[in-house]
Amino acid sequence: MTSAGGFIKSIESGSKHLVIKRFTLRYPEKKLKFVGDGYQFDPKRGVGIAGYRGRHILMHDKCTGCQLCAIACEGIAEAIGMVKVDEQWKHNKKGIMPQIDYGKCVFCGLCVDACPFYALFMTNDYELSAFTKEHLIYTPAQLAIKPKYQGDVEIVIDDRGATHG
Amino acid sequence: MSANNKKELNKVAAGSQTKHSSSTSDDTAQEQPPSPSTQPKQIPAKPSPPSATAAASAATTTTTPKPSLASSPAKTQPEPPPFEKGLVEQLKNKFGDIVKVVFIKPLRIKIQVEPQDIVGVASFLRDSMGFDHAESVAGTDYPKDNQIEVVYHLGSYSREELAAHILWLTARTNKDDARLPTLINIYKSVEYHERECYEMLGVYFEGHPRNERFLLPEDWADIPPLRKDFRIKGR
Amino acid sequence: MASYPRDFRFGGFVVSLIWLIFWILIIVALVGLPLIFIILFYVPLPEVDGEVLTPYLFLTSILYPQSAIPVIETLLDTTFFKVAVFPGFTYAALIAAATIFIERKFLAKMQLRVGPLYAGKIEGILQLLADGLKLISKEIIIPSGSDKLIFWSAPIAFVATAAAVVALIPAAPGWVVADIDVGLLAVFAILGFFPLIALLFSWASNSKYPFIGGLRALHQLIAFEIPFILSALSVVILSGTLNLTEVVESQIQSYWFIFFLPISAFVFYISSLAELERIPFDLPEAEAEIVAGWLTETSGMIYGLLQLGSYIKTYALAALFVILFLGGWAGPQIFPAEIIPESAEAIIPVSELYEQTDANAAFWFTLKTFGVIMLMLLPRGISPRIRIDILLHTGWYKLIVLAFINMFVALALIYGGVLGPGGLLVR
Amino acid sequence: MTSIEEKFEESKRLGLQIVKESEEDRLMTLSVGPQHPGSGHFRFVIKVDGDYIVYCDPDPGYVHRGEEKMCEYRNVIQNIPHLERPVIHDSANITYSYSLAVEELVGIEVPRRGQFIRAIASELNRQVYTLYWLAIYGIFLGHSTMFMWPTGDREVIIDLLEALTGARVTHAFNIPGGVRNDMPEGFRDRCLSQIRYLQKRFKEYEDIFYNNPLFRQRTEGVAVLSKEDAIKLGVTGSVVRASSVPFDVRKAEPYDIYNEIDFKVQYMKTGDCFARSYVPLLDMQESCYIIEQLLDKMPASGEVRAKLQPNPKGPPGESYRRVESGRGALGYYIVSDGTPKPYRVKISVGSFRNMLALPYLLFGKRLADMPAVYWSLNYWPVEADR
Repeated sequence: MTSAGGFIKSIESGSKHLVIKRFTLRYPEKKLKFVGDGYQFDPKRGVGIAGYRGRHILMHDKCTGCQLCAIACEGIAEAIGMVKVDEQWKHNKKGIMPQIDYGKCVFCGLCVDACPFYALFMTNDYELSAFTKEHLIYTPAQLAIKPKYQGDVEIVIDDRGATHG
Repeated sequence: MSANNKKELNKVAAGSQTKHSSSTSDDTAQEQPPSPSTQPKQIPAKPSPPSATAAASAATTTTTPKPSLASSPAKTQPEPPPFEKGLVEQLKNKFGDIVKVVFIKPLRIKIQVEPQDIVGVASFLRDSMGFDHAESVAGTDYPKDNQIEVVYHLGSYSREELAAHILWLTARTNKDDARLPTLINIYKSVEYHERECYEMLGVYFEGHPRNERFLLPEDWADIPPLRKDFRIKGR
Repeated sequence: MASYPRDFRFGGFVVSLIWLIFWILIIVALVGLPLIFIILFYVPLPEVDGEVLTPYLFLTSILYPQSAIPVIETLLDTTFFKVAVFPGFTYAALIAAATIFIERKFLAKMQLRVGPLYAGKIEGILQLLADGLKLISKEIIIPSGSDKLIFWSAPIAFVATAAAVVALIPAAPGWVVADIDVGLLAVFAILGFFPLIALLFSWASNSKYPFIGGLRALHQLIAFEIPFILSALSVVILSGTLNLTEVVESQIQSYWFIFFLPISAFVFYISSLAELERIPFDLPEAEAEIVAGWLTETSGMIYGLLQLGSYIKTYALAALFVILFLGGWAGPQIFPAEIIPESAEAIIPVSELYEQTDANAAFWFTLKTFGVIMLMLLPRGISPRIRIDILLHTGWYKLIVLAFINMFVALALIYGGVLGPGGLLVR
Repeated sequence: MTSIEEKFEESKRLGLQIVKESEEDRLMTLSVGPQHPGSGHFRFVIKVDGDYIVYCDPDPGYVHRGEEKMCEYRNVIQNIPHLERPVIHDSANITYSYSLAVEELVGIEVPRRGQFIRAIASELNRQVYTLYWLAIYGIFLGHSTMFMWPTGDREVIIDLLEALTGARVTHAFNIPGGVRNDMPEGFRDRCLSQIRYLQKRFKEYEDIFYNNPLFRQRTEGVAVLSKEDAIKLGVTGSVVRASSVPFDVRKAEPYDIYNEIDFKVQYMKTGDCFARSYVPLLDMQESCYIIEQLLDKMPASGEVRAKLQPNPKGPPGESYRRVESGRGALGYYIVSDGTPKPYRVKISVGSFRNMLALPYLLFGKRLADMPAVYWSLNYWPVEADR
C-alpha cells in the first residue's frame, strides 16, 4: 500500500462517514427497548427466562419469608436483608420479606435463581439513582410496585449504517 | 505445519462422568497422527474413585501416608490413556523413582519431585520432551502436614501433539522455612509467577533475582495472605 | 427544589440590592467620570466635517441619525477600529471560536457521534461560552518550585504573538492593521517566537513530562521552520514583493499562485499543521506518551489562553495560506452596487458606510479562510500521531526537497517570461 | 538479534545494579504511573537515556483484589459474580474456564444446547473485548476516530449480549453446569444481522487505521518478538500468534463443542507491533465466522443447564482447565477438598504472562514507542493483578 494510496484511502473512508447516520442513543429523550419484561427463573425446570436484570419485583402474595434469597446473596453482596412486614399472610407466618439495598446489589440475579416460590423476579427498570445512601434501600413495599419503564428504541441496521432508530 | 492437519484430539466433552455421555462425537474422521502412539477412543478416566485414601503412590520417601486431603492419590482407574502413559514411561526410565507419578488423567499428568532435583527434571522436560514453557506456578498450603506444594504447569508450543497436554511438575517444602530452587534459568516465563508465589505464600526461591514485594502494597506487614492461617477479617 | 439557606428573608435580599446600586453610583461618579475627562485630553479626537469631535458633539449626534453616520464613518477609518474589530482581534477571535465549534461538530460527525449537544438548546451552540466560563472559574494551580514570572507571562505572550501574526494579514484592500513592506518576513519573524514560548513555559513548570514536551515542541517547530519559509519563498519569487497586499494584487493580475505552485502549497499546508501542533504532528502534547506534553501543568484560564492562542494561530496560518496561494480577497463580484436601491436621498444616508468592493473582498476572504481551516481540521479525524524521529525526518529531508523542487519551477516561470513584469499570463 | 540473555544482562548492567556515577546522571527515571492516561492502573518505571528507554520495571498491584483468597470463602456458585470482576468486558470467558474446571471436579455433564449457547456468549464477549482493546490502541496512537468507531460498534455486540444474558457487561451467565437462561426468541436472526454489520465495519478499520501509512511507520518492525523468544517468555494469545506460533486453546485443546467447529487459527510471522495489533482483528473476523457456524449447528431445543443440588460438591481432587480468552490461554487450577467451597483456586491469566515481555521488548526503544509496544501486548492491568 503506497503511502499516497494509504492517505487517499483513509481520507475517503473518513469523509464517507460524514454521510452515515450518527449512532449515539440520545438517552433521556429516547430509551432502549428490552426483550421481555425482566429476568425470571422457573425453579421447577431449574432454568431462567431471558430478560433484562434491572430492579427486583417482589410478589407479596407468593413470598413465604424463607430467607433463601438472603442466604444466596450472603456470599456475593449481602444486599438482601429480611424486614418485618405489617401485612398478615397465612403463608408468611413470620411476616418477614426481603429488603434490597441497591447500594450493594450487583444485579447478578442469583437471588432470583434461589427463590423456589416464584416470588422474586427482575424487571426492566434501571433508573434507580437517589440522593442519599438510605434512599437506595428499597423496602418490600417499594419492591412490589410494577415499573413504569417503557423503552421504544432499538438498534436499527440498514445500508446507511447502524443507528438507534 | 498449519494447524488443521494437526492430529484432531477428540476429547470427550469436559464432564468426565463415568457415564458415557451421548454427545461424544468420537467417530469423526480422524487422520492418523504421525506420532507413533495412536489415540484410540478414550475412556473418560474418572479423576479419582471415591475411596480417596487408597494410597497408590507407595514409593514416597516421606514416611507419613499421603493424607486424603492432599492431592488426590494416583489413580487406580482401569487404564490411563496410552499417550500420557508413554510420556510417563519416558520420565520413569530416565529418572527412576525420583519422579513420583501422582495421577494420570486425559491430557493432565501430575508428577511430584523432591526439591533438590527439580531443576534436573525440569531441564530434561524442556530439552527432550518438548515442554518448552510454564503456563503458571501455583502454590497450595496444606497446614495438616505443615507443607506447601508448588505446582509448575508446563505446556508446549513447539510440539503440536503436546499442545493440548499440561504436565504438573510439583515440589513440596515444609511450611516453616519454605525454600525451593528456582526454575528461572530453565523457564524464563516463571520469573513473575515465582515472585508472586513468594509474596503470597512465603516460598523463598533460591537463585531468583528478585524475591520481593510484587502485587501487595509496600507497607504490607501481615503474613503471606494465601496461607490458610491468614484469615480475612470479618468472615 | 433548590434549598434556601435557613434564615432567608426577602427584606434582607432587597436591602442588599439597594446597597449594591448605591455603591455602583458612588464609584461611577467619583472614579468613572474624572477618568473619562482625563483621557479626553490625551486622546487625539478625530474631526468630523471640519469640527473636532467633542464629547458634547458625540453625545448629541447619537440622537440624530443623519449626524451619527459621519461620526461612525470617521471611527471606521481609525486604526483602533482596524486593530480591535475588523481584520484585528475580534474578527480573529470570532473565527477562532467558530473554528473550535465547527471542529468539534465536524469531528463528531465523522466519528458517528453527536458532539456538544446540551449547552444552548440548539445543538450545543453555547458550548464555547460554557467552556470559557468554566475555564475562567477554574482555580489556577501553580506547581511548587516553578518559575512564577515565566509561568504567568508565557500564556499571555503566546496569545499576544498569535495576535501579532493576525495584525499583519490583510483581510481586504486597505483593511490591514500594519501594511508594512516586508509583511511576509515579519510574519515568519513573529512565528519564530512560538518555540521559544513553548520551551520557556515547559521549563518553568518544573516537572518531567512538560520538560520532554517542551523539548519536542522546540525540535518540531525548528524542523518545520525551513520548509515553511522555503515554500513561501517561491511565492515571493513569483509576486516579486514581500508586501502581502501586493502579493494579492499580483495574483489578481495573473492567476492564483496555487495553480503554479501546488507542491509548495502542499508543503506550506503540512508545515502549518506542524506549526499548529495538530494531530499528525501532535507530539508536544501527546497525551498517551507524555501525559499532556508542555500543557501538563496548565489549569484554568492559563489553559484557556493557550487554547485561544492556538486557535487564533490556526486562523492566522489559514489566512496566510489564502493570501499566498488562493489569491487573498480576489473573487467574482457578487455584492450589489448599493445595499438599498436609490438610497442616496434616503433620510439616513446609510449607503455611505457601505463599500461594495470592501464587502465583496471581506466575504471572499472569510469564505476561503474557512475552507482552508476545514482542510486543516481533516487530518485530526483520519490519521494517528507520528513518532518524533519520523517527524524530524519528514521535516528535514522530505519537505525541504519538495520546497526546492517548486522553487525551481517558480524560477523557470519567471525567466520563461510567463509571469512577473510583462509576463504572458499577466493581464 | 542478540539472544535474550545478553539483552537482559545489558539492561541489568545499565538499570538494576548501581550504574557508574556518570551514566546514572544521564538517565532520567520516569514513572509511567498508575494515573498516566496511557497505562490505566498499572505503573512501570522506565529509565530514559535521551529518547531511548534503557530499563523498564513493571510494578503491578494497584488494583489487586485478592480474588484467589476470596474464592476460598464462597461456595462454587457464589464465586461467579466476583470472579468475573478482573476483566468485566470479557466476563463470559473468565467464568467459562472456571465452570469447566468445576464441572470436571464435581462431575457435571453440560447439555449440548447449553454448550452451544456458552460458546456463542464466549465468542461475542471475545469481540466486545477486542473492539474495546482496539479502541484504546487507537487513542494510544492519537487516532481519535479509531477510538470512536470500535467503541460505537462494540455497542452493537453489547446489545446482543444484553438480550442473551440480561446484563450489558457483567453477565454472570456461565455457571458450572451450563448457562443461566435460554436464548430469547428472535435472537438468532438479530444476531446474524448485527454480526454481518460488524463484518462490514472491519473493512473500514483497515482503511482508516491499519493501512494508514503513519500507523504503519509507527508499528512495522518495532519491538520484534522472535519465535524462540516468544516461546521462551511463555507469552500467550495474540502476542504468541503474532510471532508465528499457531497456538489457540480452542484448536489445541478443544473444550465443549469447539471440536465440531472448523475454523483457522489466525497467526502472522513478523512478530512486530503491527502483527500484534493485526492478529486480534483477524481473530474477530474468525469469531464472526464461528458464531454463524454455532448458530447453524445448534440443536433447536433441549436443556441448557444441568440440574444441580444447591451446594454442588464432588470428591476431593484437582483440575486445571483453560479457555482461549481475549488475551490468550486463561486457566483455572482448582484444588477441592470435598466441601462445596474450593480449597485453592489459582487463576492463570494471559495478561500476567504477557507482562514479562514488556521489559524485554521496551529495552532500547524510543519513548514514543512505549504506548504502541505496551498496549500491543494485549495487557489488561486489572486482570493481571487479580
